[in-house]
Amino acid sequence: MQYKSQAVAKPYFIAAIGLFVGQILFGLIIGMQYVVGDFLFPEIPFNVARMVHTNLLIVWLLFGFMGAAYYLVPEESERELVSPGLAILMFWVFLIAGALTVLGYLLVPYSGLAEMTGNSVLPTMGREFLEQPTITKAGIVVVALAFLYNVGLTILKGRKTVVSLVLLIGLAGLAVLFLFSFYNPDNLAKDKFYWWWVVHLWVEGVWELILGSILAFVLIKTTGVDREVIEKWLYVIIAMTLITGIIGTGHHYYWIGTPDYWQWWGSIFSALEPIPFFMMTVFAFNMVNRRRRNHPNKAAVLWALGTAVMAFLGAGVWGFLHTLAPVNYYTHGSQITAAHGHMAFYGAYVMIVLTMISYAMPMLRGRSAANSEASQVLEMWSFWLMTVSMVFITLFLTGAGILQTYLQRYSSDPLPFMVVQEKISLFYWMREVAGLMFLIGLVVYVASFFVGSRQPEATAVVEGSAA
Amino acid sequence: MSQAFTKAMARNIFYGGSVFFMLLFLALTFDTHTAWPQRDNHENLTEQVAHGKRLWEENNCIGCHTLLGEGAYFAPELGNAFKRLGGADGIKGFIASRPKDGIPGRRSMPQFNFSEDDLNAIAAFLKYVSEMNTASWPPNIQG
Amino acid sequence: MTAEAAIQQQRRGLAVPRFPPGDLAIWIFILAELLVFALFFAAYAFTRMQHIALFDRYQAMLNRDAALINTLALLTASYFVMRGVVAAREGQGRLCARWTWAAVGMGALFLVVKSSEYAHHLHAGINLSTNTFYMFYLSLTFFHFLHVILGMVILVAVALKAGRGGYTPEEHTGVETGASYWHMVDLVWLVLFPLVYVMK
Amino acid sequence: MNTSFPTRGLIRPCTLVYALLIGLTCVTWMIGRSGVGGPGVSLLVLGFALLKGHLIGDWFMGLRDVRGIWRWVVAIWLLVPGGLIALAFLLSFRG
Repeated sequence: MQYKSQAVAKPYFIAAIGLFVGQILFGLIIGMQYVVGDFLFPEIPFNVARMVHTNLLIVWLLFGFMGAAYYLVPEESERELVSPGLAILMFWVFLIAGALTVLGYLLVPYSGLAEMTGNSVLPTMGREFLEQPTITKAGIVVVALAFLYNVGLTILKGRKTVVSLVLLIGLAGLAVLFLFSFYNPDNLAKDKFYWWWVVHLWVEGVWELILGSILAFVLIKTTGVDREVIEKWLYVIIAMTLITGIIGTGHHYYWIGTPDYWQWWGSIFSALEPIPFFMMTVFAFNMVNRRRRNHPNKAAVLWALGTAVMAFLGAGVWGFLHTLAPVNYYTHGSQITAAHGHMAFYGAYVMIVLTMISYAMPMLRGRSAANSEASQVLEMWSFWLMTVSMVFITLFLTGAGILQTYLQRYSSDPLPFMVVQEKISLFYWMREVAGLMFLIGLVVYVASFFVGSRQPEATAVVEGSAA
Repeated sequence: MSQAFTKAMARNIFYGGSVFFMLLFLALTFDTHTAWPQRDNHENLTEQVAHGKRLWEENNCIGCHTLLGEGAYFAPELGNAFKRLGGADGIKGFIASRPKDGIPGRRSMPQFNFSEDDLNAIAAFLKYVSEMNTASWPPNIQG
Repeated sequence: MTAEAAIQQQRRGLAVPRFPPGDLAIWIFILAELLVFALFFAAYAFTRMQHIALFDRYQAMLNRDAALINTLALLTASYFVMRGVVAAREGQGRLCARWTWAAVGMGALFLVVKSSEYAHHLHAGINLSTNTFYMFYLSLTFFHFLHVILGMVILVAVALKAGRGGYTPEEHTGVETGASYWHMVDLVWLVLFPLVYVMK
Repeated sequence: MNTSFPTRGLIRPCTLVYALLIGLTCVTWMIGRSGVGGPGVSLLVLGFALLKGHLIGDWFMGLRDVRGIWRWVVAIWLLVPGGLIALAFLLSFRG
């Protein structure tokens, strides 16, 4: 750790991992409710548990992004953060607001929460992923602004690198696009249209900039490849991301009351969305192959490569699978969507945050470059457990989705939704088992922070001038 | 003639390309706004429908159901529920008759204790949604 | 010297270059754009199969004379741009600037003619939702129209720098980069013109 | 330095290419104006377009002087959508 203020990243990362555990537990609850319908009913109905599952995901990824930024920006800018105190203050504000919101979800009926928080003044609640009370949304904006001020000023006052500029553009875009969550017209077509400006332009737009810049940072640090080369490719990849992804929003505008031409524009551009992910995979492997040194933190390199592969599979391949309008006509809003969502979020965003944590945490905990051998071995075990489990979750949901699509939408004698759900319950059982495997992987991951912390640091093999 | 692949040009393409496609996206957004009146069923967007949408939101219906394919995939699609359940009475009857403790072993919809006005508003909202021009999605009545 | 620089130097020594003129980054962009247009063209052709009568009927209502002028304008612009590259190669910066400005003028002519066509359509109440033919016609030509504007912006930047003496016979990659992009804009139109205006 | 563009002489080869491009364009336009259609005419017009595109790639973009895959990048681009367009038109005449 080169700068003292990088230490503020640590609580962000710890909170991220804690909330990640919560997200997975609630995921297992709703996975169980898929097969045992009355599980925990009426104490924790499905809608509440799912809301906790998805909202925790978003919040912990945001914690991860912020932690990553606080770690990365001082090092790139070659100066201390403008205000480490503000970063810590915002950490607590965000954590407490997040915790209160989740408690609100769990303890109060949702309509009661809406009433308590004055949703009628500015109604923004009750839309997928944006279920937070309006007041929480306002809190998110405040936290985001303080964060942007802190990070932005540090970047502007210090050395400006491509990595930090791209990160800043991504984070600023994240904040600006979130403002559309306050726009909730009565006209459902307009509501849905602009809802995607938050959701799609986040995950298939500005978040990919954040992903790209974190990945580039970790690759620069762990491979020793010339910064010029990595930054050049970073620009090209994110250029392709936005070129395809912005109009690619159209793949959400097929069936929500928007004009028919979106079927063409959306299909054509989103068919190209896998390209930047593919470039990212090629790029990551290329850089690691051209490495000038072997970094002792092998786990971090594994996470980085894993991100590149899984993001391509989950976001690229599974996205392409159902993005063309004639296919999407049958698969829209089925378990195919769920399959894609799981692997894309895990591969692109969960894994990039874990990559950054894996890289930074040893230094934040006083190591010079890497954890002990024992700790890394455990961490790599958790990598494979979680990643393979996620592959199976995705495959089972895809199987469920194909059957559902056929039975409910495509066959000559379409069956009702609930009848179909019962017919495909075997897939949901297998998904739940894979989910339990994932939880085991997560437990191993958490354990890796406590194992071997007294043992000496791992050193790089052979040309080990590293660290 | 030297072959170059420069960071400066990669940067220009990132900024230029992004701005270009953002402007194109805004142009298509503008056109979408002009095309909406023909297909968004706004002429039936009454106070009652707006009230129904608010109830839809404040009870987190999207947490189980999909509406025009978006939401959770736990419970049936509701974009065409007005037609599938046979109109307002079918919808009101279904919502009002949910048992408080659910149906043993099965996915159950909570009992929301809606007033008659609320039930009418929800039905009106679902009627309004079912009359939007959604390029004939969903493919059939099962949603 | 980095390994990459060494390789690049080696490349310069070769008589036949391995890469096209201009910055490789623009070629990645060009490939992406060409891919989008290719998909659009194929989509047009295969959709037309299902609506032949409709497509033929509305295609006949397009203004082919305007399209001819536009094709000639783009071809001429491309020719001018190419002459500008030759001038830059010979170290004649001012001449390069003049050729490039002339190309910008041709691009402007294209914009004027195409805009008058759009004005005509607008007046007739035609838009993207009128029918499938107009959806494709307007999407394709408007998408290309924006590319002409972008190409002109790039050419203006090149012309300004050339006029300032910013290029030398040794280093004029910028001219070639801008030229390559412009030729791509021309190339796309060369397929678009017969496909949308003539073939039936 | 690339010397493939002769700078002396009466008419540059690229100027001849330009004249050819203009000529082919005018023929295409006349076909469009005459209102004739059908498989032969359509494919002829398409062929002109692909030829023109190839000339642009070779002479204007300068791909003639490049070796390797980039030499053919425009040609491939022309042939793939060109082939698909040809296929679609041929099928539509059959049906």
